[in-house]
Amino acid sequence: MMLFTFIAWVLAVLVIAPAIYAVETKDLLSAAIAVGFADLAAAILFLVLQAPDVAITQAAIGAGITLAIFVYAIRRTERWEK
Amino acid sequence: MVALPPVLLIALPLLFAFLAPLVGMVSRRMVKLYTLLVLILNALLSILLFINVMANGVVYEQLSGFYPPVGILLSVGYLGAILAVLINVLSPVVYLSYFGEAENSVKFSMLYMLVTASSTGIVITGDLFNMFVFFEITAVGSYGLVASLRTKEAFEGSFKYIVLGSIGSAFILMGIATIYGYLKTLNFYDIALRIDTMPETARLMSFIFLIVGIGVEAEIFPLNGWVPDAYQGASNRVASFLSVGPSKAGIYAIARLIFTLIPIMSGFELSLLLGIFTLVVGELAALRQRDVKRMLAYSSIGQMGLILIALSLHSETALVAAVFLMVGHALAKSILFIGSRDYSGGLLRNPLIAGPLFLGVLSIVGMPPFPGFWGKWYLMVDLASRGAWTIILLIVFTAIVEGVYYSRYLFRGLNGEIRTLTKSEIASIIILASILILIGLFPQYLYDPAVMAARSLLGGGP
Amino acid sequence: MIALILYYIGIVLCFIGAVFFILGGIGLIRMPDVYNRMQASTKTTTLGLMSIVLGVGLMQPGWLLKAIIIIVFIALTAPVGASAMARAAYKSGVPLWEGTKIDQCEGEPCKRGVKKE
Amino acid sequence: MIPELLQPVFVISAALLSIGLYGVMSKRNMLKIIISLGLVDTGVNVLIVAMGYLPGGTAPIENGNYALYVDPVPQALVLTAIVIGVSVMALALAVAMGYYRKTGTLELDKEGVMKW
Amino acid sequence: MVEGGVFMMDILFFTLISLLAIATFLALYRLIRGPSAADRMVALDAITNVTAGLLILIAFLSGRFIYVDVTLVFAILSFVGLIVVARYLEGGL
Amino acid sequence: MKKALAAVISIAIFIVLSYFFLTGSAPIDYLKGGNYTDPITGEQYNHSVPQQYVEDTKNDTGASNVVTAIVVEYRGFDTLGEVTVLFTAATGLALLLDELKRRTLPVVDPNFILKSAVKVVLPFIILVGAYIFIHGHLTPGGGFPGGAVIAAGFLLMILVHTTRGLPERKLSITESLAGISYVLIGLLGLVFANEFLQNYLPLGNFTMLFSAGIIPLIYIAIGFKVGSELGGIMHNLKGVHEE
Repeated sequence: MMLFTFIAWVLAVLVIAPAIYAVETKDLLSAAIAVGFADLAAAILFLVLQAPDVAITQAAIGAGITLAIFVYAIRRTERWEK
Repeated sequence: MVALPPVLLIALPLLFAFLAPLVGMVSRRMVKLYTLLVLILNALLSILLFINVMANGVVYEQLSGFYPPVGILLSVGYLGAILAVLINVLSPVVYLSYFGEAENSVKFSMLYMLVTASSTGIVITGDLFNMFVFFEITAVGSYGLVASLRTKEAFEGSFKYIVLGSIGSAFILMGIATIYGYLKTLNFYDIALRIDTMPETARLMSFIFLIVGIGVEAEIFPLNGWVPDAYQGASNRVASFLSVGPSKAGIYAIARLIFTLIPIMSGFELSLLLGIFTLVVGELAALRQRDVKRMLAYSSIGQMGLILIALSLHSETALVAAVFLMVGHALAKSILFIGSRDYSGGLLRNPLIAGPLFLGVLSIVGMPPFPGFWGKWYLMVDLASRGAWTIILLIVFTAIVEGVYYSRYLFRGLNGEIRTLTKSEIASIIILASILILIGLFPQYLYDPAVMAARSLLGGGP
Repeated sequence: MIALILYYIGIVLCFIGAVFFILGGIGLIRMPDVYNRMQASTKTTTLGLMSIVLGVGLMQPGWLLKAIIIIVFIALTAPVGASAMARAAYKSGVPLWEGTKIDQCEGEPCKRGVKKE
Repeated sequence: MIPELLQPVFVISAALLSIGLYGVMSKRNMLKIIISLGLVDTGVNVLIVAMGYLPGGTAPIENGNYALYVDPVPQALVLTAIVIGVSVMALALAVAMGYYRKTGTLELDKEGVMKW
Repeated sequence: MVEGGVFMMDILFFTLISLLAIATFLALYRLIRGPSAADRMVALDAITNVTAGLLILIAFLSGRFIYVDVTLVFAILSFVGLIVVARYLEGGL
Repeated sequence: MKKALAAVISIAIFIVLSYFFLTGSAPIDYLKGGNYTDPITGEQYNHSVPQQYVEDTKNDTGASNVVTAIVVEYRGFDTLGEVTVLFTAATGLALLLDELKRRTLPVVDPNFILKSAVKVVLPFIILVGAYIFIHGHLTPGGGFPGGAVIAAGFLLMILVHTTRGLPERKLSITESLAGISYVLIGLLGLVFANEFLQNYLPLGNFTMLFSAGIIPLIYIAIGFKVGSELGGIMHNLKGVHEE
């Protein structure tokens, strides 16, 4: 379907741009936020691919829990990459 | 005799591992004994399974009530049975060396049980994705075990292991995705039957993906950067356990991959090349090491290369050699790792420690009459019969290198103050050494199953 | 007939939501500091999301119940999230825009000495 | 010929894989490496789900029309893969925290992880 | 959806999704440029709201009621993520 | 220098992978190709495995969600392994963070808005989590996302109560009991039926809540297990405050 292809191209930008940013930034908190967002966008991509089970799992575990444990780890270590 | 279902080998340890925190709440000191009992039970189960397989051929078990490619199939072949016994018998023996130590916590014992169970799972499963899952349990448990000493080196080694292990698992998943995309199945036999219908490129790509991914666990050349650091950082007993369980399971997975899953000619050539690289790199690096554990780790890499060479020769004798090398390596390396805790010397005054260590070194270097010798001997025979003199020269050369650094290791230990090993550690290495001697003196009890395993693998079976 | 009317209302609501999203996005770009951006974006996007969910609920009347649950949940959480975020930004020492006239929290011991970003 | 929808999906997958591998290879900060590993995981998951896509298909949940279901197996596999990825990530973070406690830094020694 | 030629509804939804896409891109700019982590968090909040809208539109376009569950989980988890980061920034973690 | 090398390598990887994916991709029409063979009996079937799943799920397992049927029934052993991976990771994490547990980081209390909002939202979140894993065989989701949502509820709890952690002992007991019941459900399959994890309960009415045999039971066990494990991970990562 045309429409879903369009959405998928939009999602391509929404996944890849935060991913590049997350790898390049020096601020680990921002990196965690960006990667959390990339994972959420991937969840939408899974829904576009008609996989709601995967989408729901990715949104809950892949994005939500990951961001939380990352922030905890940053809190217990340090926030800035040298 | 009742033929027990092989799934019990995995399900029971999992059940008992889930139960362990509750036992730990009742009494923390009981957990060690409990773990030992569970591991011994598992060893007995594995021996029963071995007897069953040797008597009746390959044991299949389908799970969840659905026939194979639809449900998951467990298939215990001859090689699988041999390795299951190896892992499950050696695991309690290595665990024995933890007795009398205060550090051993409930969680450590749980990880130990889980890694034993999942290594067993790798060698008895007949499903590609199931194997991946067991790989992950093994890997995650090993990460925890490696870091359990909580020193800087332990964390560093564990982190490198995690990084390479995750990349490896990503590669395995890509291989699975490629294979599934073409064949729509995950069962080993089904894949093997229809692998020819895949295009050449896709077959090669999936082979490369899978061998790179499994190679992390099996300590094969491209992705074995974690091995020295992890072995150096881990406690000695953990290092010995790693060379008993996970690495053997990994090499079994490679055997399954190149023999039954994707048996293509270029696959054998590629793995031969990887094996030679692994052997040379490992042995030469071991020569340069000063740290005992690092040296043993690199030597371990070299041995893995040797086993991989034996596997990729695709002949009966070479496969028998591979089995002997695996058994010899598992036994000897665990003796050496346990025995060289605080390696400061004093071997002359401690015959109980010096004896097993000496036997272990002899087996690794390939002196008769130990499993290591039989392995190298059969390998040489096979290579000579096909006139591959360069590889023979290479193996002899690396054996000499091994001799050099192991004799340096032994000489360094001759004098010095009294060694301090606990009684349980000494008991453990003595048991291991006696198994080594038994196999060395009566090789035919291993030779017959090994021949059966070799024939089965060459025929495309498990 | 009613279904058709609801359908069109739904589409209109969806468009309203989309326009609010755009407004929020523009506010996010144009506003000078965190607090203004927060002001501009959280409210508009929350409203936009609500109206899109409601619009879809109207287009498919069977979905209305779950849509309302989602709307209630958003109505509960979005303001809390925004408030927590504003406090967090203030406490972590994000500077106010130089054009700010009133800082009601000034003088209170709520700033934590955090590394400047 | 692959379906039109899968082109962006494969691009995303390949891009995530290469970005993640780049991060693992070039960074020395442990948390950054863990983030990169997470990206690699996501890329692989996207790839696997794409393997089961059927053009014009719908989710394999009671719909009456079996011919339109997308392949359910890759979805089941990816569920497992996601959970495994998070488990490994949590353990890796614990290791990084322990390392930080011992050394006071998150940067790995000298050459980073790829040193042989 | 009608097969073959472009349907009126298709154009409508195309426009709708384009609008949403523009909004996400605007917020994405802030996510990447935003000078402080709080800015990024604001942007993340905005984007999750927009993408939740996108999700429910996808559910509508696929015509499956059950996809709506995803939106609910999405909303819950993005709220929790927001609170975690906010608590981190104010030093309460 | 190293960065440039890494960049070149990763761009090369990108090109190779996208070329491989975009040209050498798999046949998509899975319903047509891929006849399979039963390895034990050697019997040939002229349809593919996914087709078998799609068509027979209703009769075999009684679940409306085929993915759930695969995850819990057909490939249930994988899921046991998956649960074990999470358990292993949680155990390893607790082992590694043992001495990091006590901490003395300064903490700011949350304000009353957050506190009271969490009181309102928390039951709702727990309810949604329970809904997701109980309805795993009917709607998307299941034990893992449901458990994760419940863990998110736990997370909110420990975010608001700064000094208190979670009841670690209770979580640990829940986790153990859930894991044990999962394996026991499987072993009972070995007893009552023939095989491990085989269904031995009536399938019930299709698309009803109480149907699909052991699937809801297993998903409930998984939900509890995942929830308590992830909660335990959060608890351990947070650490306990020394008073």
